[in-house]
Amino acid sequence: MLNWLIWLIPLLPLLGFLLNVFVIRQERQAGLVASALVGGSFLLAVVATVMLGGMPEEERRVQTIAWEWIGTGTLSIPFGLLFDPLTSVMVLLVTGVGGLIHVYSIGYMHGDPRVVRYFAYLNLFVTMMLMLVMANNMLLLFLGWEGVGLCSFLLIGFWFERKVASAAAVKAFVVNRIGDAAFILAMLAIFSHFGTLTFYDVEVDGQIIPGFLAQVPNLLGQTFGPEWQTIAVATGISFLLLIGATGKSAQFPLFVWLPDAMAGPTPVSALIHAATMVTAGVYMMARTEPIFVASPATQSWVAWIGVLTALIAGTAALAQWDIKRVLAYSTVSQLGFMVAACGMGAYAAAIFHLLTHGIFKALLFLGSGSVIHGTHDTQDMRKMGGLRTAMPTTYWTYLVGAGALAGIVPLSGFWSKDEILAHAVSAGYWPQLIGLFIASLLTAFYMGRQVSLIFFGTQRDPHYHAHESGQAMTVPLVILAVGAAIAGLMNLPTLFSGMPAAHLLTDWLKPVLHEEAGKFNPLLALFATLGAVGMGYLGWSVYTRNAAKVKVGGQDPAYYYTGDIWDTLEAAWYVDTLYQRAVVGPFRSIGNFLAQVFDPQGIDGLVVGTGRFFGWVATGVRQLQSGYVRMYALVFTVGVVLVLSFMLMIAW
Amino acid sequence: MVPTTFYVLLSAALFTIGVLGVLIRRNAIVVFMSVELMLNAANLALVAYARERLAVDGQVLVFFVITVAAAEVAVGLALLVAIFKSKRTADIDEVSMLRG
Amino acid sequence: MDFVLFFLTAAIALAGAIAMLVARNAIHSALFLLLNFGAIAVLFLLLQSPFLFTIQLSIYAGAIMVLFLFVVMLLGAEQVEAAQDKLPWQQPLALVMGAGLLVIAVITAVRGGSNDAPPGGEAAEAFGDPASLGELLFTEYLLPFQITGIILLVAVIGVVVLNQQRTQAQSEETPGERPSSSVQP
Amino acid sequence: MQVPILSLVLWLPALGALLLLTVPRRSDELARRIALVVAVVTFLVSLTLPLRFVPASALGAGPVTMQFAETLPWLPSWGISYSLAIDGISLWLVMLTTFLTPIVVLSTWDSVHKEVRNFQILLLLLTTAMLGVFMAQDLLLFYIFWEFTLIPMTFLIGIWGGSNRVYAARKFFLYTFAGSVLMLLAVIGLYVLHRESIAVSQPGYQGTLNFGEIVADLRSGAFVLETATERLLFGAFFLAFAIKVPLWPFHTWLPDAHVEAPTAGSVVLAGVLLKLGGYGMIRYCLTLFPEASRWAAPAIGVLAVIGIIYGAIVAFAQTDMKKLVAYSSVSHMGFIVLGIFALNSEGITGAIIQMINHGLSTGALFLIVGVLYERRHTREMAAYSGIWTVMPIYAGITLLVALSSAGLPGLNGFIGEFVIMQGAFLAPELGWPFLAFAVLGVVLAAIYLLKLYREVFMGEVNEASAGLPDLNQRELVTLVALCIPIVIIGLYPGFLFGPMQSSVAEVVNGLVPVVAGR
Repeated sequence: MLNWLIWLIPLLPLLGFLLNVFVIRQERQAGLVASALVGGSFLLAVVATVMLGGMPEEERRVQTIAWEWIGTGTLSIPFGLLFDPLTSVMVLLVTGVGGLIHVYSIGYMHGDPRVVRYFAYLNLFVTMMLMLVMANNMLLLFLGWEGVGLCSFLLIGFWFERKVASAAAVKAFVVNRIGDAAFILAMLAIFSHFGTLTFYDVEVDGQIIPGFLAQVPNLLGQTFGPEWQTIAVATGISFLLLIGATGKSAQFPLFVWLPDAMAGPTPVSALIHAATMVTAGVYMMARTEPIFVASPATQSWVAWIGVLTALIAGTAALAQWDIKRVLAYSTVSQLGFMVAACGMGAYAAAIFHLLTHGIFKALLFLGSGSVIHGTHDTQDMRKMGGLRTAMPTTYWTYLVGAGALAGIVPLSGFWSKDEILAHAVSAGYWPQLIGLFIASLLTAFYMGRQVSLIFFGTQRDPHYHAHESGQAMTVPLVILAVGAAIAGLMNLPTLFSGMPAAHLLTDWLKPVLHEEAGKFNPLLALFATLGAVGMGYLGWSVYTRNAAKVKVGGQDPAYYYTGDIWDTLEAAWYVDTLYQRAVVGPFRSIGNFLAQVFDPQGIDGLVVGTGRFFGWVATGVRQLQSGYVRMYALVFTVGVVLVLSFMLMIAW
Repeated sequence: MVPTTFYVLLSAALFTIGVLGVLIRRNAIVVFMSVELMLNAANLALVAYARERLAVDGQVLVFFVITVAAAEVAVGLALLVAIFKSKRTADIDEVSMLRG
Repeated sequence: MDFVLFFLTAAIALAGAIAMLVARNAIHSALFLLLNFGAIAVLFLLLQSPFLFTIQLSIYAGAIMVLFLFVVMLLGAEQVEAAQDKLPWQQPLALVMGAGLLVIAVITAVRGGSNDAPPGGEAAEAFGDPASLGELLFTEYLLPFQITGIILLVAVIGVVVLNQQRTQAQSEETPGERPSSSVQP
Repeated sequence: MQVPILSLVLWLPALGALLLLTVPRRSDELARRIALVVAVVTFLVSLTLPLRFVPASALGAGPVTMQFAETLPWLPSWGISYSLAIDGISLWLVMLTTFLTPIVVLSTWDSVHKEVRNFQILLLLLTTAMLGVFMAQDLLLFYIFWEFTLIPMTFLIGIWGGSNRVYAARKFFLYTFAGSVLMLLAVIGLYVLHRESIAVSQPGYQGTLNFGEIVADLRSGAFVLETATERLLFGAFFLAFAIKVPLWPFHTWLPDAHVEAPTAGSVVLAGVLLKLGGYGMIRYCLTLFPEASRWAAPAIGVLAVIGIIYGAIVAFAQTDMKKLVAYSSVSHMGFIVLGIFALNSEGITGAIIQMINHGLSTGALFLIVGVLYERRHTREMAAYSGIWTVMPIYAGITLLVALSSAGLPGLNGFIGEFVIMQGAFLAPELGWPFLAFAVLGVVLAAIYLLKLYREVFMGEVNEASAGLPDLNQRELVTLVALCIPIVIIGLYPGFLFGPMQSSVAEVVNGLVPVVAGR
């Protein structure tokens, strides 16, 4: 029964996409149909998860193959879905948060001329994300992987009249594509070494299609590359997968596209750039965990990239004025936490943080959306201030979200972040621990700053009259706020012996990730809470005390202390400008050189040149017919002499 | 009895002088004369070998050569006169209208 | 005795040829060529071909050279060499080629010739006389004989046509004025 | 013998062209209708080919015989026969040609206005020539059709082309002709060598140009080529095909030909003519000269990879839309050559399917550029902006086609590219270093196609392109007809891969034992 049920989960949003593209023209219907279908697939997901739960622990994996997607030579890749605990958790997140965001969009996007197309794209996105999460082989995962990349291109560039939006859309797609190139290379290597791309063995009408995850151990000895520098195959594959993940989950080298992606509508940022798409990289790493575990070299790379990203993004978020860019950098930073957790082997903690982050970050984005909506599309925090009286529900839900993100005790953020830090302590990753701890302090500070800038002090820009958003927007906010508060219960560490519902998620994921729950570290928890509350209060107080200093379009009060460093932070350590100057500029000039000079003159010159050469030789020969009879006689005689001497030579 | 080789050597010498005459001299008439000389050289060699082989065929050949030479001189000189009428000169280099 | 006669006539022949080549005036070169033809006729005699001796003297020396002299007189045999030679590298290259030709001819002559004494000593007395020549001419070489006849006929017609063309052109071009030909020194 | 399907499909367009001769010169509409009817009928008749094609599995073990074979003695004294046949490799290329022709004829409705009758005649003759190349089993017949494709195409570019058409037409003709003259030499050489080596055992053997027999003799060892001559012959064949494909250093005729060619000409040129080179490489270079193919594979792989990256970078730097698409097909054909010279069944089947995909998506891209050209008569990207708001349906279809060309999974481009890359990765001659660069092609493809999309379709609507009408009925039909297979092949390529397996396996195991044998 579960076999055909899981097919319905991605098909419903696909149906929504097709309806919106070909059938529905009217805005009202589009919104309702889209949200209803995603809601429907959420219910199906819940039912499927319950049924999965019912099955005994060790065979909690359902795989169905629809048809053979690519079948040529030794290459045989099925088009099939997989449903196991890890997938179920992700599907619940995607469809749950996605559904709420669809409802929220009905309110937010009301009155936009192309809203029907918007919902079509959103549904297509959910379908692709579900395909990504439920694929039973790497290639189908890659189909979802690039599909979500395409949808983020369409949705970021939704208001394509704006130059900024279209540029950001192209940038997002291209940077993702760089990661995807590495992903393709990894897939090629996996297939050449294992002969299959499916994750686990699947039995199809009689014969078994082998899965490659189980065969990873026999990969250990093999190496490739030139003699002088042989690289272990496992390290090579996992490193390529890491590059792919950094591209999609906006990690250190390739995170430049995420802040620019804020040019898209806010619900898009919430769904794609906070909850679902960016987590695809972490999910992929969790799914292909055996390969990463098989090469410790890559694991340390993963951990350090995570920590580095967390620090860079954390510091960058301090110095942003755009409300959404703060959240964007904070997402990058939190993703850094998850990647670092994967690097340290705490995959369950990474998934736990992924889920809680998905909820409270979506809440924060939707909150910021309601703020933007309420203040007639102003995104600059310097123009806001004192909105807590005008928008109470948004204020309170935003506060809950901010608290969860900062890691204040009862809220979900604390539990998931603490789990990661606890694992760092118990596994002895001291340098990474320090980096992550500083990052969590930064998180608390900039959330405090943001809350005080938006909701406290007085309204700095008189041009708008702030008003609370409508029902369609506030209801999802409240639901998410509740979710953010209680999400921590999913994976409470064993606070006291014999605690009933301790680390539910870790046990749920055991058939996939085979991890035991780490024990609770009270000292660390104390330090973390103190840091979070302290820095949060500090951030809040700095910006409420000298709220007067903050002028519309003016400098940040902290500029007095930091000076130019503030600009560096705002530009995220100039990584983007580095790429602009070091990569895009030379690429354009090489392109122009090849197109204007090398091709038309170089290669074409050779071709046309040979033509002209024969012309030149012809004119040379024409000179010989000079009209002088004596010259002809001479040539004649020369001919005779040559022939006779040649014959003489032969006779000799 | 003078060995045939001497005659052939003489004929070679005469022939070469004839060729030089054709190549070097620019007066059309002298060129014609040089051609005649070359023909004679050939005749000489023919007769020499005819005697050596005791075959009269060689001499018949010379006979034909002479008749052809006569025809050739007639036509050549007629041409020369025609050209002289229009170009007022007998220098071959002036006559170079047919150029590539 | 034959040797002396041979070398004498050979020397005369060579001298005539070279003088013909070098002479400035066309008439002188014509006369030297006449001398050369005489010497060759004598050589024919030495080679036991009296018929050719007479043919050479009467036709070649007599008819053809006379025609040459006539044409030279008609055209005035002016000094053509005076003008600057248009093909400067013609002369040296011609000499080289001439030398090359000579060397090849000599080598083939020396290596080719059987060099042995003519078989059967002085051969039959009637070797070169017109009877045996005529008998051969009208049996084996009858076809070539006819063809040479035709060639001579064509040559004559050609000459007539060329001349006729000339009078026509002359009537258009310069009616009445006789082609003047000035003899330069 | 049952109905000679192949001859029917082959000569139907030519008969149509003859029929068109009877149409008076001035009546354009009638000429177009007749041409369309002929093209559609040819397509319908050719549909019976895949339906009655017997996939290898049904054939049982036995050597793979060519299907629908027909032979007529032509010049018996030299063993030359008019023989046609198709197998898994050429089946789908024939179908691509017959499928594209009606679409191309339909697209000439309002893009060609002068001498319409002659245009249609040339188009139909070109179709016959192309079909001939794919079907010919006799080397001489193949060569004749190969040369015959040049003539109509040169006139199409030369007469109906753009401003600099004569230069482009002349360059196209001479460049390709120079290559194929070398091939003629190789054909003759092969014939002579074959006749000599067989005449040793069977005196009085007149030699043959029948492809099947020569291959049989090669495989059976009766006809042995030493390495030096084999490489020479391989070089001659390969050069002719490399110019046609076009492989990297020989590609400079393509942008000129495309920019000057009329829309319909461009679609046929990109859609099918480029595939002749690829098909030739598989059918002639790999099957006849396995040893030389192995020897040359790495070098050609390097050229192919350079072609992929070079074509993409230069495409990015173009301002003229047609030139951009022309260079993009240089890049895509680089992938195809890389696939072919992976010398394993994945690489070759990937190359074949990528040829069909490239035919569909680049053909569609040229139609799309044609649509804009007919409206504004300029191909400069800078002249357009914000077409998405003005022509939404058109923008949607362009996005789908551009993504399929960029190789988005789920659409046809990706299937071909992935299988080729997998084949090249597994090939002993090529390996992961080639792929490290080839995969850049995938990234660069996205860059230049999105650059085209962003400059033309996104951004503010400029006043010049404000009032542009969206796609009319005819344009919609042509583009949708191309989009359907693009999506279908993307999701279910099985029906294409099926028939290919046995024929490609035949080529591949032709390559393997030779190493052992010699």
